[in-house]
Amino acid sequence: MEKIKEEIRQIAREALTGKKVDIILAWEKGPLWYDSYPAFFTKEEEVDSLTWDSFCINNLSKYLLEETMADKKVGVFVKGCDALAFNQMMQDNRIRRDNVVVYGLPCPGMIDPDKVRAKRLNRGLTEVKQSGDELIFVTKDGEITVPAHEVYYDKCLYCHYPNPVVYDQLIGEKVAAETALDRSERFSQVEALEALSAEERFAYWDSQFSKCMRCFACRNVCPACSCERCTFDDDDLDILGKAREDSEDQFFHLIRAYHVVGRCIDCGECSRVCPQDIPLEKLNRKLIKDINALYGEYQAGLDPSTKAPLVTYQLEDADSFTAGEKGGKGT
Amino acid sequence: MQRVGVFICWCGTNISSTVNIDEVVAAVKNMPGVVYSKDYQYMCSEVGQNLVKDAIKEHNLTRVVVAACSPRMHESTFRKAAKAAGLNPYLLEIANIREHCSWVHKDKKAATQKAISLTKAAVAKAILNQPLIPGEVGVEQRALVIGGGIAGIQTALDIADAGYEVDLVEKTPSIGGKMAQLDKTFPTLDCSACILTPKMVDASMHDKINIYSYSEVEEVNGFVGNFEVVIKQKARSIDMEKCTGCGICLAKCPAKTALSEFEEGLSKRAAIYTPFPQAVPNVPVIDRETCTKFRTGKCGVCAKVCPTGAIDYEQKDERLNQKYGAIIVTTGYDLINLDSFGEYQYADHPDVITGLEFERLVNAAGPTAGKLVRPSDKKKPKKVVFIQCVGSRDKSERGKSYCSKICCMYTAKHAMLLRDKYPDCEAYVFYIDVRTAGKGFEEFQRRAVENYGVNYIKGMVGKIFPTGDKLKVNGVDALSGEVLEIDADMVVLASATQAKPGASDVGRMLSISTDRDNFFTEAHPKLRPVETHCAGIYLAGACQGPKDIPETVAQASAAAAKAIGILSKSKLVNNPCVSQVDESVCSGCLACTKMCPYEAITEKMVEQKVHGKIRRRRVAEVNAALCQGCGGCTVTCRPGAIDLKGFSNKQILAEVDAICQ
Amino acid sequence: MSVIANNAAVKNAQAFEPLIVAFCCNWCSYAGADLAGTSRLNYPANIKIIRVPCSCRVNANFVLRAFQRGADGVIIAGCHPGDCHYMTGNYYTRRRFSLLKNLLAYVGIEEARFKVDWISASEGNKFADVMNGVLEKVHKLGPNRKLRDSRWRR
Amino acid sequence: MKKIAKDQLALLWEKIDQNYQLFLPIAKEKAVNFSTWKEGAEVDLDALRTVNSPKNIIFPQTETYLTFKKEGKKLGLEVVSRDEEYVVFGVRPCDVASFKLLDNVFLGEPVDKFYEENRQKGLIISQACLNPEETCFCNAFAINPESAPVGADVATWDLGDLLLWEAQSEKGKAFTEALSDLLEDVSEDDRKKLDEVKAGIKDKLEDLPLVHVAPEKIEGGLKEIFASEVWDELYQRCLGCGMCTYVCPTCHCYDLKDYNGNGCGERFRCWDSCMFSDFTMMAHGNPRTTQKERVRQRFMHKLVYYPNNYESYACVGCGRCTERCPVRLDIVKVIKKLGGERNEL
Amino acid sequence: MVSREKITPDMAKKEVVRICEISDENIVDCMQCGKCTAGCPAVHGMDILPHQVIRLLQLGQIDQLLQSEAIWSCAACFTCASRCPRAVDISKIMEALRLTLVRVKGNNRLDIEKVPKLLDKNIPQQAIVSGFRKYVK
Repeated sequence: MEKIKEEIRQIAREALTGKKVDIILAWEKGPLWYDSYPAFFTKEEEVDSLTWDSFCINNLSKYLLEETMADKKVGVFVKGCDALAFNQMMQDNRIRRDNVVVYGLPCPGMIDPDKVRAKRLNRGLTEVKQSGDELIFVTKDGEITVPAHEVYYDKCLYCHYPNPVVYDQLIGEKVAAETALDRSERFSQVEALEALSAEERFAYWDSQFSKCMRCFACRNVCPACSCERCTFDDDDLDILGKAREDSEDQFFHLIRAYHVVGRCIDCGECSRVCPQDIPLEKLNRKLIKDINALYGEYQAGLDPSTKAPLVTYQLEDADSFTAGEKGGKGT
Repeated sequence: MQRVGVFICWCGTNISSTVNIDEVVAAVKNMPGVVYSKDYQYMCSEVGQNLVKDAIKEHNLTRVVVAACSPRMHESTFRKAAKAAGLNPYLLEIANIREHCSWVHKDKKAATQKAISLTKAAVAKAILNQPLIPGEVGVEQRALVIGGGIAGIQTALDIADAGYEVDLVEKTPSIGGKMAQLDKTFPTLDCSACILTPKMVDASMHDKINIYSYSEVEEVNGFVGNFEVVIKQKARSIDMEKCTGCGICLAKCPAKTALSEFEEGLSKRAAIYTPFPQAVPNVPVIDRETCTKFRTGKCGVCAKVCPTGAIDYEQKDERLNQKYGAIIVTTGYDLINLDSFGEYQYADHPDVITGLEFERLVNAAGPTAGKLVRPSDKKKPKKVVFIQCVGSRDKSERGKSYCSKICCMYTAKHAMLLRDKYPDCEAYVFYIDVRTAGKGFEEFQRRAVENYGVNYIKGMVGKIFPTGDKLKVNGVDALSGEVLEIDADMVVLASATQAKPGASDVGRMLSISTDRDNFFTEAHPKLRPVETHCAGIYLAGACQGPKDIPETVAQASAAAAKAIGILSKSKLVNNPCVSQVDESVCSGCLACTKMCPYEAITEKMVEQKVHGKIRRRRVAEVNAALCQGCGGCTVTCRPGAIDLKGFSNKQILAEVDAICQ
Repeated sequence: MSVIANNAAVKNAQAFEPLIVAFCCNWCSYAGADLAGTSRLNYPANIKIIRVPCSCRVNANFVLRAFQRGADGVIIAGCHPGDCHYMTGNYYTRRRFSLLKNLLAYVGIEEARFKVDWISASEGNKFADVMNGVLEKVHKLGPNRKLRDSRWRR
Repeated sequence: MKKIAKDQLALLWEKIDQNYQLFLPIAKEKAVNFSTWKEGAEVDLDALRTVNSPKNIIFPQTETYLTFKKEGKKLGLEVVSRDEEYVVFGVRPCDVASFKLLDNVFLGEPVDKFYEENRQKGLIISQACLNPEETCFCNAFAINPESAPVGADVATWDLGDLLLWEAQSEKGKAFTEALSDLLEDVSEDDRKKLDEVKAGIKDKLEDLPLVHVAPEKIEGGLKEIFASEVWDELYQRCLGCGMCTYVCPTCHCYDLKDYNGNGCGERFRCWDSCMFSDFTMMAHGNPRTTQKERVRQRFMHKLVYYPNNYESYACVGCGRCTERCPVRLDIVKVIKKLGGERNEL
Repeated sequence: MVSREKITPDMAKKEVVRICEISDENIVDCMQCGKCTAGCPAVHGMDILPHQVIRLLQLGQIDQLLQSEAIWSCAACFTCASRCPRAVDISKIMEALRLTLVRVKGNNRLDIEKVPKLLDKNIPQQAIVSGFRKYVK
């Protein structure tokens, strides 16, 4: 990744000096070992602080919403999942493609700081280096090597699209698209919940939802939540109050999940940012699972020219409520 | 703050016997916004309407709620009353406390509570109602008639006579339909051709009627007043301009192997053919599947003999785009396939024929030149058995549950024609019931029994056994209980009628619904018999259900009158309950455009000033003339930027809240 | 069941008055409800109908709002697929609410509390049957507390 | 000074619960928050930092002011007050310090009666931090994690199998007295051990990467800082969620809302976030139209406006925003940027 | 002198309801077209014709039916069932009528002892078995 980082910096510098773009969207490193965050570069000299490491989890496509609409030319670096997000936002007409240069970054996986802490690898940690399928944790007291999949985010272990599905320029070599875990396994947690009784399911979700503080981080980080004004912020319609009330929490989470149906790319950012660790991906994946089962496999963000499952139909569609007979003569 | 007036109807005792009106009135007084309430025996009466009108003026009502029967019944009545009193009609709401309350509940207490609840919901919604003004759209003053049978011809003539252009589209090479195949018509026994042919000629000569024969409607878009239709003119292989209809090609064509559709397969026709001599247009068609030229590339006799060079082997299907103000569907009917009725031997024995085949056999222009003989050996029959209800009133999988309506009469006609031609020939009719509702129908059927000596037997035939050159018919006289065996020479089956096989596809194309049996559904079985649920599309003839010629013609004229009603207007008012976009909220994702069934939503670019900066943005835009107000787009729109007037998100949520109190 | 227990059950049944909110499309199901009325069929007064132009007008918000406000069951009824007055509206209803129904079940809402069905204008009988069926099941389940706003008084 | 064996704590909770509502850091579905103790609750005294700060107890996210009920055309009102006295156990020194910052706002004239009542009915028991994390920087605001913080009625130290207990206020002393059958006096050994532990913590603090952040380095007056170009760069990555404000122990903006529950209802206050686009929404619209202005508002408030009013920064270095911000736009980075430092790599 | 019997159609009669239950057929559907009779191969041995069987059931005249020979003549060949336009399976109704009689204790139609005497060498085994099924409890 070191080598790629230099390449990225070079590309960024050239793009800025050559006036190819007005802004470069990439990452920068903060004072802590895991502290890589989105950064906006407009001058060549700033690019020295640009970084690319195993903590560049943030999806930069989300920022294109503002930037491309303001008629600026933007160069953006996208990982595999960010590219799906990019396409999804393209499908929703939320990005002006002409204004963007997409630099694709094949992604080996990103490290979950919580897993590092759980392994107590963060003590005196200064740097993490990648070496094939292993990661070397450089601490004050020496180096520790661990298999990468032990500390990568769960979502990375299921990731099917580590290589960007859209780009103008690809940087580095494509990585193998084999997933560390069986991809169908990503629904196993959903299935485990489905197997419970209604009462158990409600108890589970009630205790999850009741933790919610309604900070809206899940919404604001989501590439599918790209509305000009979210319906939850519509004071006139007032469908969601501001009180901590179980009913309001449940409403928020059900509608949030429902609003990204067929558009959720399953990047897992919502779960990652949730301060209360609400497993939002279990809601999203339930809906993805049902779409796959009822209307055929669909991966949001793969191809922006396809119609999302909820804005199309088939005459012979199955439904989940008429028990076998689909009703009507269309069937 | 709105000033709401609530009017509660007793509907005589229809509502008041189950709903305690006094309690409702008392409850209404406490509802937020209500400043006036009134109950009356018949709110829809003139007196009742005046109560509404007067109260609006006297109490400065800004919203009106009428708690009465279904809005599908009297919403427009009360809207008119509101309008007359100077209130925008869309500021009125109906609470349905009859069909949805007093008529379905017995417990008076519960029904009263529900009536209050429904009224509360209507009040809550009404407060949020906005004055709406219907838009106007121009009307294309041209009608499309689909199907060139007697229904289509009559409709076209009536509309054309009223002075409007009509396009008559017929799938087969000639107009005329089933009626052209008939010999005589009941109950007057006049010759079918004698009364139909002049109408066909009238239609072809009418300067307002364009006949597109050998054509099909392929696509229908748009809405009342502005339908956009694609008509496919199938390649006829003949230049219609050049052809004089001399018929030399027909005679010279060497490929005379195809069964004549018009003659019900009782005779053969050439590959180049007109269905029948009086065909309109009198221009032949080449049946490319039979034609040697098309099959092998050799022959070309017709082109050689044609004096005008009208034959065109290269002709292609053509598509024509046309706009119409109204569409009349007159696609007619078919007879059911009798293959599954093995006991009648229809498929296996040539002398077992259908009624329609009988028509051709007795017709002077038919395959036997009017000589009624057995198809098998061309001998004159001595005993003919007619069987009614073959597949009609049949609940089993083989048949149709409905009565085909025409068979009783035409069977009587057939038996009479038979006895008329051959007084020495015996006629037996097996029937379940004889149904002769219609002017002169009963007399007609009695004549068959009383004057013509036709043997009517209440009972059915179990099986037919071909024995030698006879058909042994095993039947029963259910009245006497006698089991009968008749040695017949010929058997005529009154096969059930059915909807055209493609009817449901046509229905889908036109967005009109079909019933269980695939007949098109009228808007109301009694009060709107020729209209469909789709404004501007009308029905006539047997495509809507089995019917005879007089009824078909009557319905055709009725449909024509309805269509003329549309065409005679220069403008139509729109349903104002259409979607609208809040451009400041619209994200331009255009999900709405993808689901809109009417393609009424398009994108446009707008420049918006947001906090002092100009932003060029893509937003959705609704064409109010195309929008039919289904509201599907409002649900695809996550932020609620697109909303449906008259059924807005806020209004429906207010109703939910009010109902849940 | 003993007579006493039976009485208690009857009493209980009386104490619980379920509230069912039914969204009916104007052209088929609302008309079907009208027909049920015209035919003097019987279904309990606990069912209250909200008229929408098409079943595709029903937003998931509305369904959840009804539950928040104390509805014990919610019904969406539209034309049969293929018969939509707006040509294709209910095909979208079918997809949208197939997913919502599963989602609600997934978070623990009893399936019988949310019903989607196709009822044509001529199916007054079916209308009454569906309403009775939902009510019966909801009755067995008892009052709905899930999703319900604790501050709302019914 | 008193002590209690850690395995006796369950008895202590039970005892306190008899007379008070007891708040403890309790783990529920992987998240540790202060919540009411119940038999069998999963108490987690090791969690350094609860997701929500204990601010949620003295200034709840949702707090009902009054309930109303419609009777005919009349409206009946009833003011709601906190019914029970309560105890919060396990408040970390940084969070204890935050209470003072909130007091400055709510207990100054005009006094916020609801807040005042909440404060009066509560008893605060602090717990010293033995293992500060890399995201902690309370020291930068002169807070000693090992100390018995001012503002705590009782201070405690976790010595592994023992919990040391020192009452500080009158209220705390009376409370300790009431629990005398469960608490015993400490020995000299215990005191020695405590001193060792305290010294150990001081050493650990030196190693923390963020404790040297120095808000004093921010130069210039209010107007200069307001007009600084730094904001143009800083705000860009902000996603506009309200997480930092909600987890922050010192953020205290709120909104007033009514809930209409069918003829009855309530008026309540609830946290609001200056990060939200509808914050302080008025009839003419929003005074802060861009995210830049909102981000600036938040940090100006913490680092400039509040100090101007109360002579103290409105940050206690708890590290919640440092840990949680999805795009790592935390106050440390802002302080450094405004103080002219570049982020060290 | 002509005597008039007052007949009240009674399909609610216990016996009729039972016949309908056993056969699972809907006798109201019958329109008395007689097609069953017309095609019945065993009709010549019947004192009451198949369509009349339904009619009597519709009227509730069950006694007459139970005394008839017709129900025993029915060969259960299902010809009537396959042709009935109203989808009424008369063979099942005939069977139900027979069962009503046979199920009463000691009411076997055939005395097993007498069977050998009745047998014809050409009768297939199958027919004997089905004969037992039809005539004996």
